[in-house]
Amino acid sequence: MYQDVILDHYKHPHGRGLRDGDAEVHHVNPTCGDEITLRVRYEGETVADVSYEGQGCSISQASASVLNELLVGKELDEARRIQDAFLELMQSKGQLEPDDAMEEVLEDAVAFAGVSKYPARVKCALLSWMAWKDATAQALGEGAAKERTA
Amino acid sequence: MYQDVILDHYKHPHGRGLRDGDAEVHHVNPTCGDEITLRVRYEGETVADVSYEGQGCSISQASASVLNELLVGKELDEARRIQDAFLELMQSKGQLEPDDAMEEVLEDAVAFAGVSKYPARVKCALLSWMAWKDATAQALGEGAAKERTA
Amino acid sequence: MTDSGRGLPGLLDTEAIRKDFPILDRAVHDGAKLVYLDNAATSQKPRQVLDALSGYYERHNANVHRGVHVLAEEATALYEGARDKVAAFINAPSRDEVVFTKNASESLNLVANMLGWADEPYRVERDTEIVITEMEHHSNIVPWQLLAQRTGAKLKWFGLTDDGRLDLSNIDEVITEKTKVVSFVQVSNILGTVNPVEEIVRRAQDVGALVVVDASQAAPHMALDVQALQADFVAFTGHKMCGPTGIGVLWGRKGLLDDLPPFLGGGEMIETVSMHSSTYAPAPHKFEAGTPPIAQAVGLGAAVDYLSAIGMDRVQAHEHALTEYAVGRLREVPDLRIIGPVTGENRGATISFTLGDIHPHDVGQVLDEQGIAVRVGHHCARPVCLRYGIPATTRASFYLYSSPAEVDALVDGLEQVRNFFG
Amino acid sequence: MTDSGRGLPGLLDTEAIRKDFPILDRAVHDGAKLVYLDNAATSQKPRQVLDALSGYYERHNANVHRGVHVLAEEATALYEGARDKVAAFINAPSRDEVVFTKNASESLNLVANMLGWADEPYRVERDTEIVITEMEHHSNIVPWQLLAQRTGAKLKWFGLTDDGRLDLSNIDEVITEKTKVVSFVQVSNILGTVNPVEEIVRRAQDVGALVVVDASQAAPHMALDVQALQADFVAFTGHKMCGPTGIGVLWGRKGLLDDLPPFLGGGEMIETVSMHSSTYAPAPHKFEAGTPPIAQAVGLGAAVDYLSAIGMDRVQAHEHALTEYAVGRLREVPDLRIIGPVTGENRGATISFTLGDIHPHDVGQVLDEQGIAVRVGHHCARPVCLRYGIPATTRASFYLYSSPAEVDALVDGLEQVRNFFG
Ligand SMILES: Cc1ncc(COP(=O)(O)O)c(C=O)c1O
Ligand SMILES: Cc1ncc(COP(=O)(O)O)c(C=O)c1O
Repeated sequence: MYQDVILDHYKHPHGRGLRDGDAEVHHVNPTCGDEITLRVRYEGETVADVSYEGQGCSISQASASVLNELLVGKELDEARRIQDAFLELMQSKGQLEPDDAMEEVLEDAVAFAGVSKYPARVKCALLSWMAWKDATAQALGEGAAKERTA
Repeated sequence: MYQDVILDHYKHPHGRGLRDGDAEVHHVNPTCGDEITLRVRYEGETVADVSYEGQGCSISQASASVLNELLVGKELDEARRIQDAFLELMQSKGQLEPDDAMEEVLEDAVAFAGVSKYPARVKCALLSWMAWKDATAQALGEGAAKERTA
Repeated sequence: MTDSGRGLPGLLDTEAIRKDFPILDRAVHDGAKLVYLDNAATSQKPRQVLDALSGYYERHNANVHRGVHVLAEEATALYEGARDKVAAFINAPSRDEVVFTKNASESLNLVANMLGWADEPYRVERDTEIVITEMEHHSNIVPWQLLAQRTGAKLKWFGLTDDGRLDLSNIDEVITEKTKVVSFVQVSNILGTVNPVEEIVRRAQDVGALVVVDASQAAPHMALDVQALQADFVAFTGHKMCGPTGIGVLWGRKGLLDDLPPFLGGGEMIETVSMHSSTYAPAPHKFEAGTPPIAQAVGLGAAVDYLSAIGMDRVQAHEHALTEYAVGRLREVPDLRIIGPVTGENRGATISFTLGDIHPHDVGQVLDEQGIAVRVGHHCARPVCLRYGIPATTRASFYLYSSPAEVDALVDGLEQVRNFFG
Repeated sequence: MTDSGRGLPGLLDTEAIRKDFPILDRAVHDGAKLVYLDNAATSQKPRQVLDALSGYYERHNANVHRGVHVLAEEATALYEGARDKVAAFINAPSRDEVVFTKNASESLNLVANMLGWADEPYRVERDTEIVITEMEHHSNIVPWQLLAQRTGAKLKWFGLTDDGRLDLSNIDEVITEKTKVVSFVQVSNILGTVNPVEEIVRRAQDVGALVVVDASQAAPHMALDVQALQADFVAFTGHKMCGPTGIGVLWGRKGLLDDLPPFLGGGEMIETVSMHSSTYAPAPHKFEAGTPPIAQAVGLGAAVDYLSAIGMDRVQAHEHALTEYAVGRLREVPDLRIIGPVTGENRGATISFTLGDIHPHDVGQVLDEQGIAVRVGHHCARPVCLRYGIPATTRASFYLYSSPAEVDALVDGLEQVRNFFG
C-alpha cells in the first residue's frame, strides 16, 4: 500500500500550513487520533486555496497533500467530480482497478487504490477530503452548496 | 425417584390442614411456584403439632407429610437431629447411601435419597423443612433458638 | 405410538434437518432417545453455527474496530458482516439500526434506560405512563417496573381474555395521551399467542407513544420484518434462533438511536474522551460499550444464514402444521387443559397445559425419565399463572427439527404420567 | 535475528504451550508467520477452551436454572460449576460473590449504576465525589462521567508522573470525606504500570469510600486474590484470559451485593413477580437478568482450569522475564520512546512506545506486513495520550505463549519501519 507516490507526498507535502481562508474546519478520526485543521478560499467558483495543518499517519498526510495539488485552481464542479472519484476509489475495497479515465481525473491520487483494501486506513485517506467538503459547504453557505449539488 | 413411600404420602398426606399454632410461616419456591403455609405448636420442648396447607409437586407434598409424621411428638433436640439428617441426605447429590443408623433416624424419609440426585427437586423436598425451622425459631424466639443451636 | 402426523402438509424434512444438530442424537437416562421440546427456553445449534464459532476462534480471533493488523481486520469484517446479515434478516432499513447486546433482556433494559435518561419528548417521568401487558416475560416487566419506580411514571397494562388473548377492549383507556411507551410481546412464550401488533401500533402512534416489540419468540419462528411491524424498537435473542448464548439484538429506528442517550459507557462506544467530558460514536456503536460478543455475533450470523437457507416461511409453515397436530392430539388427553389459545390460529408452536391436578414438576419429571424434555414452572411469566389461577404449567415447544413422532411421544408420555399419579 | 533471549530464567516452555493454540500456526500475508503481540486487546484461545464450548453445545445445551429435564440440569451444573471455578481462581470467600456479566465494561457500569440507585450510605449523589485516575481505560471513565452527570456528583482523578506512574502525592486531597467510591486500574492497558493497590485502598477505607479495582489486565497475567486486594468490587473480562468473548466477571463483597439494588431487570434475577411489584433473587442471580452467557461461562471455566494447571505465578514469571528482555531490546532501537515505566519493575507485559515521528499507524502497518500484530492508537485510554502529548502509541503486549524470538522479530520489524520511513 505504501506506493512511492504516497511516500513522496508524505515526505514533501504540498501546500501545508494554514493561510487565509473563507472557512475553517477541524476534523478528527477518533479511532486513531488523526486530526486536521483545514481552510478553503474561493474566488467565485474557483478553488483558490486549500491550506491545512494536522497530525496523522503517512496516508492521511499524503492524502491532504494530494488534495491540495489536485483541487487548487480547479472550478468547483470539477473539484467535486474529483472528490467523488476519490471517494469511489476508496470505498472500492480493493475491487476497483483504476482505468485511464479515472487516472486522468485522479492523477497521483490513484496511488491510493491499494489503501482501499485496508478498512482501518480508508478513514485516514478520507480525513482531509471530508474536511474539504465540509469547509466548502460552510464557505459557500449550506444552502448554496446544496443547490449546486442538486 | 418416585418411591412408593413418596407416592403414598403424596396421595394420603399426614396431618394436612391448618390448626392452631404458636407461629405461622409462608414459604415459596420462586422457581416453581410451590407454596406452603405451616404452623407449629409447642408444649414445652415437645413438638405438639405441625399443621400445613399448600400447593406443590408430589415431592414437596410428600415431604411435608413425612415431616409431620416424623416430628410431631418428638422433643425439640431430637426433631432438630432428624432435620439435620434430612438436610444432609438431600444435599448429598445422590452420593449418600443411607445406612441403618440413618434409616433409624429418618424412617420413611430415607425414600427421598433418590431425589437428592435432582438439584431442581431438592428445593421441593426441603420446602416444608425450611418452613418448619423458620416457624420454630419464631415460636421459640430467635434468641432462644440461636442459644440452643450454639 | 401412532404416526398419524406423517402426512401433514407443510412439514419440513426433519430427518435431514436433524442431521445438522449433533445434540439431537444424544441418548439420556441410559438409552432413552432425546425428545427435545423445550425450544421456547432455548433452541439447539446446528453444526454450521458451531463451525462458525470454532472457525472464528481458530483463524480470525482479535479485538474489533481498532486494529491495523490482519486478524483485527478480519475479526472486524466478520463482526460487522454479522450485523449486515441480521439487518437483512429483519429487513432493517439500515445496518446501523442493529445493536448487538448480550440477550433480549439487555435489549429491553437498554430501551427502558434510554427513555429514562432521554430529553423531551421521549423522557419517561412523573405524570407519564408506560404500557405493557399481562402476558409479558419478566424481562419485559421488571425493566419497566424499575423505570416506573425510579422516575415516578405510572405502569399500566392490558389484561388477558379467558382464551389467552390480549384484552384490547379498553385500548383507548389504557393507551392515552400520557403514554410515552408501549412495550409488548409479539408471540407469548407461555401462551403461544400471536398478538395483533398492528392494532396496538396504530393506537400508540395516534397518541405519539413509542412502541417496543419483544420479538424473542417471533424472530426464531417466522419472517420478521421490522418495517412492516412499524414499531420503534424490536428486541430478540440469539440463543432461541439456533445462535449461541451471549448475544441479543436491539433494532431501533435510526433517528431515535441518534437522539437517545447512551446506556453503558466504555470503550468502543465513544468518539473522543477526555477526563472532563466525552462524546459518543454514532449508533449502533454508541450502544455497544466494551468488547462486544464478537464470536457470538459471528455465530448468530451463521444461524441467520442457516434459517434463511431453509426459509422462514417454510419454518413457520412447518411449525404451524405441527402445532395444529399437537393441539388436536393434546385435546384428546383426559384432564388436559391448554392454557392459551386452543386452536392453531394466531398461535406459535408453544403449548402450555395443566394435567388434572398433577403438579407440572411431576409431569416434567416423569416425561424426562422417558427422554422427553419439556419445561415446567411459570416460564418467567408469573402474572399469566396468577391470571389463570394456576401455580405453574407444563410447556412443550417445537422448532424446525421437531416432528409429529415427537408429538406422539409426548402424548404417550402424558399417558404414562396419568397412570403413574392416577 | 538474534536469539539472545533463549536462556532467560523463568520462561515457560512456549513451544509446548503454543501447540494448544491453533491460531498461532496461522500464516498471514501470503506466508508470513503470525507473531501475535496484541494480547492486551484480546488473548488467543487454547484448544481446551474451544473443546469446552463445542462440548457444551453438542451434548448439554439447555437454558439454565428452571428445568427438570436432564439437559437443563447438566447445563445448570456446568454454568454454576464455572462460577465455582472462577471463585476459586480469584480466592473469593464465597461463590455467590461472583457475578457473570458480558465483559468488564458491563461489570464497571453495573457498579456505577448500583451506586447511583443505592440507598444511603452508598448512594452517589450531589455533593459526593467519585475518584478515578488519568490512566483508566475508557470503560472505567465513561461510566463514572455518566454517573456524575446524572447525579450531580463530582468526578476527580489522580494524575500521572512523567515516568508513567500514578501521582499519589496529593492522595489526601483527592480522596476525601466526600468520596463515595474510588475506582482504578490494577494494571494499565496502555502503560503497563502495576499500581500500588494497598496505598489507595488504605486511604479509601479511612474515609469510608468503596473501592473498585479494574483487574482486566491483571487477572490474565498474575494470581488474583480478591481477599488480599481488600477492594469491594473487582472487574475483569474473559476474552483477555484465554476465555471466549461475551463473558465478564464482577466480584463484589457479599454484604454489598445483598444491600445494593439490581441493575438490569428480567428473567432469572427475580424471586417473585406480579404486575404490581417484584422481589429479587439473592446475589449473584439478582445481577444476572435474562439468559446468561452460559456457554461462555463454561468456556471461561475451562480457561481458568487451563491457566491454573500452568500456574499463575509461573505465567507471571514468564511474562516478567520476557518484559525485562523486551524493554532492554526496545531501548536499543534508535528514536524509540517507551511511554510508561522504562524498567521491568512493577510493570506488566504491555509496552507502549513511539518511534521518532513515524505515526503509529504506519508502524503498525509495516509490522503487519511482516506478520507482526501490534495495536496502534489510543488503546481506549485517550487521556494518557493527552497527558504525554502524543496522538497515539504503538503497543506490543505479551502472554504466556509469547517467546523471546517474537520480541526479536518485533525489534527487527521496527528496524524495517525506520528504514522505510527514514
Ligand atoms: C484495563 C481495562 N479495563 C477495561 C477493559 C474493558 O474490557 P472489555 O472490553 O472486555 O469490557 C479493558 C480492555 O479492553 C482494559 O484493558
Ligand atoms: C418472550 C420473551 N421475552 C424475553 C425473553 C428473554 O430472553 P433472554 O433470556 O435471552 O434475555 C424470553 C426468553 O427467555 C422470552 O421468551
